[in-house]
Amino acid sequence: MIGTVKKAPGGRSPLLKQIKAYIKRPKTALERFKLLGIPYYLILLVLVIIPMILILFYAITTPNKDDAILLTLNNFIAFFQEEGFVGVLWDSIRISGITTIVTLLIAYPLAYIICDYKLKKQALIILLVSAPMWVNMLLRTIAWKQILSTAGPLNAALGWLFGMEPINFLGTDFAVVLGMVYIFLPFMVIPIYNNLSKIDNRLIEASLDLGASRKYTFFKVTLPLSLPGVLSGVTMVLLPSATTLVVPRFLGEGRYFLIGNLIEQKFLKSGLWNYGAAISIILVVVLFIILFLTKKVDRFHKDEEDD
Amino acid sequence: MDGLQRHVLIELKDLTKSFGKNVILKKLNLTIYENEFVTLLGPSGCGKTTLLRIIGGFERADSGAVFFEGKDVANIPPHKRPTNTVFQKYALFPHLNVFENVAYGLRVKKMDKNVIQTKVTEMLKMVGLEGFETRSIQKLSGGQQQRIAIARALVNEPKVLLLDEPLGALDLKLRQEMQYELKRIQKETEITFIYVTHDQEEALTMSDKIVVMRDGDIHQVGTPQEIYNNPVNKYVAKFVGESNLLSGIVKGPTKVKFDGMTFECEQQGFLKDQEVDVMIRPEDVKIVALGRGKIDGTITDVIFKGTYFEIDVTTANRVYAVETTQEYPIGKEVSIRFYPDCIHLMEKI
Amino acid sequence: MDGLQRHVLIELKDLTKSFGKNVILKKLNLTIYENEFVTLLGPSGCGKTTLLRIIGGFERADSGAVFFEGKDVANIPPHKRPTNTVFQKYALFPHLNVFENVAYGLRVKKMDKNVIQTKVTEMLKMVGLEGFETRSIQKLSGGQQQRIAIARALVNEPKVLLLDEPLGALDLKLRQEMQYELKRIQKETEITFIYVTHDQEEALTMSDKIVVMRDGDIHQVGTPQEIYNNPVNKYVAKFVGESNLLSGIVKGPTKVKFDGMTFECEQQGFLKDQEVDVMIRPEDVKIVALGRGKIDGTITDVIFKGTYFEIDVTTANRVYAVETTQEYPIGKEVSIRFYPDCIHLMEKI
Amino acid sequence: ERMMGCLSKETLNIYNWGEYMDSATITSFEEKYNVCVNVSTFPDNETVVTKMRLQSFDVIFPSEVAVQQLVSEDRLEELDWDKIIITDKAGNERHFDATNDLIDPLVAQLAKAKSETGFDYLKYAAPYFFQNITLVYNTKVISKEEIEEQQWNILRNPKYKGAVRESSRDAFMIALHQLGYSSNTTDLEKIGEAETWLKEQKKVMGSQIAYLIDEVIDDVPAGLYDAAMVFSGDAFTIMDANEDIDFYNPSVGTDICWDSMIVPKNAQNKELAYKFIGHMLSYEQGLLNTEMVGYTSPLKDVYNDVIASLEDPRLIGIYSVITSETDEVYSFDLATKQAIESAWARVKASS
Amino acid sequence: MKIKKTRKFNFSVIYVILVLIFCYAPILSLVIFSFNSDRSLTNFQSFSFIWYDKLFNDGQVMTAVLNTIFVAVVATLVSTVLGTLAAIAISRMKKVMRDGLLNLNNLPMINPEIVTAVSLLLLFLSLGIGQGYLTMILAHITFTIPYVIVTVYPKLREMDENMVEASLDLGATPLGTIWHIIIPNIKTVIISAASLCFTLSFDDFVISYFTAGTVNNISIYLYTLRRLEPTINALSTIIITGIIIVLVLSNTIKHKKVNDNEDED
Ligand SMILES: Nc1ncnc2c1ncn2[C@@H]1O[C@H](COP(=O)(O)OP(=O)(O)OP(=O)(O)O)[C@@H](O)[C@H]1O
Ligand SMILES: Nc1ncnc2c1ncn2[C@@H]1O[C@H](COP(=O)(O)OP(=O)(O)OP(=O)(O)O)[C@@H](O)[C@H]1O
Ligand SMILES: [Mg+2]
Ligand SMILES: [Mg+2]
Repeated sequence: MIGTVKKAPGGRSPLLKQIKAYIKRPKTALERFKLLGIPYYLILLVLVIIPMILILFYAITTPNKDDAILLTLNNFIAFFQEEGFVGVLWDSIRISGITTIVTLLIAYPLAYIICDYKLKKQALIILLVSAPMWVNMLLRTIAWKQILSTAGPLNAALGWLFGMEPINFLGTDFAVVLGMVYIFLPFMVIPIYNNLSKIDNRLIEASLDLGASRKYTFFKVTLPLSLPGVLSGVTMVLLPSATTLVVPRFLGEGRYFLIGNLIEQKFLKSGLWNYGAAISIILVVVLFIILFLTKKVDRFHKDEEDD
Repeated sequence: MDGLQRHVLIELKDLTKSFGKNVILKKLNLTIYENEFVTLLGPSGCGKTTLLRIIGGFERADSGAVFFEGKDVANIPPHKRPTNTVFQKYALFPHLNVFENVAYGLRVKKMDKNVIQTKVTEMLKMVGLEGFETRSIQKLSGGQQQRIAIARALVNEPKVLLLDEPLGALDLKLRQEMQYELKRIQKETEITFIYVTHDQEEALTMSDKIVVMRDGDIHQVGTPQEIYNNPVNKYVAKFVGESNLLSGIVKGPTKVKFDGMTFECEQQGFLKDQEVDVMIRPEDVKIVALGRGKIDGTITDVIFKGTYFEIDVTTANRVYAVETTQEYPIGKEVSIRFYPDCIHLMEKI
Repeated sequence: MDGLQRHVLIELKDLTKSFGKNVILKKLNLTIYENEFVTLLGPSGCGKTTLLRIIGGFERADSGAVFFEGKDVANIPPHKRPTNTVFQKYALFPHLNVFENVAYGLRVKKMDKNVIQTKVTEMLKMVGLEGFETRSIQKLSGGQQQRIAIARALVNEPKVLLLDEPLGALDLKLRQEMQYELKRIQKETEITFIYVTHDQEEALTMSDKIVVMRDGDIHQVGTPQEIYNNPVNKYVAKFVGESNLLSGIVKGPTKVKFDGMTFECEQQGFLKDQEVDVMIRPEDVKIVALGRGKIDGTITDVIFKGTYFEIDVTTANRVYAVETTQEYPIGKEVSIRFYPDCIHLMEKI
Repeated sequence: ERMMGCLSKETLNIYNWGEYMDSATITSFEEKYNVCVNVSTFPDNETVVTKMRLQSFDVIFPSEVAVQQLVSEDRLEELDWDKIIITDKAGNERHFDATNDLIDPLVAQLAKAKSETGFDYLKYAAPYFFQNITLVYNTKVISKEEIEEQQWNILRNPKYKGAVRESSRDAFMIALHQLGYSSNTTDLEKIGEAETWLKEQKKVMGSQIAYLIDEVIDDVPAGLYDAAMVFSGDAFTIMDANEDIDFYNPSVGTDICWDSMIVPKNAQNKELAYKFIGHMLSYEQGLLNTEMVGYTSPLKDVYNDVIASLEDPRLIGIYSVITSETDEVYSFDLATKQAIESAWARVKASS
Repeated sequence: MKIKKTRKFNFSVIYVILVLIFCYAPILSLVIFSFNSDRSLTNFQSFSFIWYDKLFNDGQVMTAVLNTIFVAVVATLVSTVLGTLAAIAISRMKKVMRDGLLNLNNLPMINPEIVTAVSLLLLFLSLGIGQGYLTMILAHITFTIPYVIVTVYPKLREMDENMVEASLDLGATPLGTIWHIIIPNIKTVIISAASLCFTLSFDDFVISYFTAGTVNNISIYLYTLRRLEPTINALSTIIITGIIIVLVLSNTIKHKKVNDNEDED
């Protein structure tokens, strides 16, 4: 790879010449517009790509006694050998999977319903749904802790309504999932709503016209067409919920040890940066695989991208 | 006349529809027979789409009724009506391929797989798109998409096919091709077509019956020739083709006065001294040598139109549009004349 | 000829342009004079827009050059060229009102406020939209939007106005009105118009000069009449109006053989026994009583087109399309004939 | 405008636990020296160690745990006690005298640590708060006898809802003590036994156990937990808030700890740092801080005055930080620390 | 998706209301406790403004609030401007480049926060940049700018491409075109991108924590508090009230505008 870029001895590289010619050539307006992205490309390069390379570098190395650096895959192997760690990964995926599904089940009908409303009302509801994001996430989580605790209003309401003994919701999957659903709901509602509101109403009418019932139309037309929105919603919920630290800590009574905690533990508590980096890489790879598989489901979206 | 023998398919009775304060359809009545190619012709916003949507069941009339073979269908939802629609911008399902788009209606009916296969293949053949089965909809040209939209509707063997400006988005050449194609399909399938357009050439070319609409009213219903040759009023005359329109006064059973002169005409049924609209089609105006015609004028514009020249003759009272196959130089002084049967008198509106 | 006296405004020399592997323009040469109404006519995808965009400076040619009054403009960006463009879908600025849309180009030039006021008002008057100054763009009809787009371009007093299918989105009636309007504006302002369309009627109606394109090639350049009456080949003939196209063999200086018969014709310049394409316009085919013409046939289709009937006459060898003002019943046996000057011979392509 | 004002003045960067000093002490320091104090906060010692690599602070308030590690990494300045001037109870400005000004239990622990490990804290760190780890329990639910009998095992009794500190060292400390080992053991086998003990605990307790950090301070008085291991300083706040709660120092042993003020080698403003340490070791500031935080002051005068002002014997007991022979002070060993961290990760990951 | 539905009215309204209750239950709770006279977030003692008082008078809290706002404002400004420009650039690219960049753009959004945080930390460490406002702002730009692009870019794609060309054609320079044509047309998405940036930056803990140096922000302050105290509830109450006021105002103003326009016709 590197060899091909190197200058041939003697003559100047034709590639370099081409690049120079390209730079010198007067720009059309379109090309000028492309230059606007330069600061962003720099940000991408310096603040995204290079740091990721650093992480990768840490993941595949191990510091030696005499300050030398050794290439190794041990960090990765260790993760899979360590008792329970694969389970942690699985647990994170399980929790974030459930969260994503529940969020989707709440968000989709909401987005679907508000699409029927007048435009102004639609905007208002979307704003209302996203406004809580302005309140610190930690605070919102703590507020849930207060609501869910044995002395909280939820138990009070349950007791008053059904005469139930107070239940300690904290530390249960229910509480953790509820907290995550709450935090990530806007990230699911907005893309789905954006997508649904763009679906051409005539397609729905065409389906009805061809004899399909409303239900059939929903499953065969509306739903498949809204998959891109669902997909970006899923992306925006699945990934952060797999790694969030706040919700499990405050609503999970500390019993939830998820992959984010593990990474944090390795980096910060143990100071094992190489190991932490390796786990990060594993996590990113697993998430990408899941994302890729989810995308597979959406064939139509892929077709569109192919154009 | 022959309507008596033919089977009445759809009847609209006093249909009225408003959106908010705007009355879109005004007590509209119309009878449509089996196996007819009916065109709703009218300018943008006159209510054509609204009428079609009421027939298709997508809108509900405020008052009045729609009868399908004698039965009021007010409470029948779109998916249970014997109609299918071809939407203006096709409204094909982008997530399904060509075959699945066409098969959609059949799948809804849970037809046997083999039957579906046969029917869809047949239909694709009919619209000339065999072999496109697995293509993605997005990869078809406008004309091809249009054909798929028609195939998708027709494969359900509706009693009535509703077409809302189906050719509006196509370019001229393709539009002309598709006009013939649609006419052929209608003849082959013997399905009633209700076709919406604002293009009078299209209407003339394709229809058995033209319904000229304006502002939610029907002005005239008739065959293309009736509409073109005997428009009931200035509005219809203007909408269906180029014409010279002027005001005249009836001076006798076959006499009309305009431009300060009295002309012989054929038409009758007007009172003496009644004010009427007079229509003379440009192709009916004859240019003759100066002094040989009734009105004198000067050639002020000549446009080559391929088959003919479109010529403006400016006379003392007005500019006459003339269509002729002969070219005249601009500035030439000429006379014009019309035959009595080319002067159409119409009620003022 | 008179091009020698006229001032050359734009010259295209060996223009070539590809997108990826697709060659869109193939060594194209064209000269455009001052104060001309030039139409680029060709089917969808033939490269008309691409050519216009190269002239406007939005695309860069791969090779070849564009000269404005003798100067190569390769490196002049669009905002410094003496051209202005009217885009197909108007591309009006939705956040600005009518006045500000039209004033945009002048504001960019930092003109004096009063001058802008005067110029814009004048221009709005010209396109018939006085009093619309403060209207929001979204509240205009298609035709009005189109006028604003034209006004916005013209107010900058460009040397050349480029129009890319400016009437494509309008309905027929409006399109016809705007055609006259545009022609009038061009005459008034004496600006060179380069007009793109795929509608041959539009091209014939408006142009001083038509450039017929196909697949990135120019097939013919000429006045509407030259193009219509003397197409250089089958392709041009077919594209510019309906026609009967057939293959023939030249049998002498004024003789051509087709359908098994030899016909007199006017055209010359072909070798004996050379294979040629023969074009006969439908309006040049005359229907006569059976036995009175050269070829016998049966009437198989009659379509009323308003000014004329379009009739299919099926003969032993082919179906002839005929346009005539007289109606014939379907099934009638007739003969057809053509005058020698109606038989056009063209090089095979 | 605060941020603006600080641009022009000399600035002291403090890195402290959240809510660990009375803001009046900062204000008075700022006024006294016409400087600006910028306070950043951290949630645990490990973060301090990490963050110090990247960032220079002038005064940091880590626990004894981190002090040893930082010294081993040669990142701490040796304190120049001559530069530390305090204002005593009488209002006199003078040098700090460790043996007389510090409370006795602390002096004893410092001496013990020095003799056992050879590590002299005072060389690097000025004590800030003093405490031990203790058990608080709800006397309405758990009897004193039961807790005396079960010791730390009360946190392994599924009958009671218990809370363990979410900290590897603290968790292993109780396991090791309960198993009869030193909490500073370097024997990996013993650590392994402790790991099993903790895993067992997690398994047996199920949803009855919680791993918490500072939430206990609110959650225990609210009755969410029957027993919890906490710092004595936090126990003070807890017991102050709910009179049903008492504390117990398990006789099998617990950890003694203190937080200190240190000056890192990469500090930018060492002179001011010394002034600040002196300020914080002064009587008045010590009193303000202990009153605000509730932790035990290592300053003898402050300590005595606080105890004198308390009435509730429970609170007096917890404030005085009663230590016993079995109690230990953390001693740093990198390998052991990492072994414990890894083991703790496995405990948390186990199910 | 219109087609009249009459039956579903009740169900759908109830559903929307339930979701909104879900969204606002914790908000309501924290608003209530911002007026608690006690520090507790579970036991309401009596009504008081002490936490509002503390919010504005406690130097540390106020510094954290100001730091948070400062960083959020700067990061939002930079991200929005650079992100919008980049989105414009990307929208003009060929498919291959475009897709590549957009995928790369997703990286910080997909990456777990902790990984982003650590990777930035490693970067600053290896570059030897001292931590402080600069690093924190850079970090905030890193994780907010992708959201600007994903918000703004689709709108740009929707925009009539010819509009840009029309502006150039009328003599405007490329920059003039961006300012006079593109920006006004994508104003709404730019605003929503900016507000998204602001909330993300405002809310961030993990990345801030790793890159903040001596700069404390609200999240760090909150996280390192041993016990939560209602000062932050007070702050949140103020924010939420602000949002509601803006919502109400913008709705009434829009109302007025619409009416004005209708009068005009
Ligand atoms: N859902 C609706 N709400 C309010 N007004 C409507 C609605 N649908 C149509 N209209 C109005 O009703 C009138 C008739 O509309 P319609 O679509 O039937 O016209 P059309 O004849 O089909 O016109 P076009 O040729 O432009 O399609 C128009 O003025 C239109 O603005
Ligand atoms: N930016 C581009 N990238 C790749 N191919 C392009 C691009 N622009 C145009 N083409 C291709 O170049 C060919 C000519 O396009 P052009 O737009 O010039 O045609 P046109 O004659 O204007 O057609 P129409 O009448 O449909 O507008 C088409 O096949 C088109 O797909
Ligand atoms: Mg319509
Ligand atoms: Mg084009």
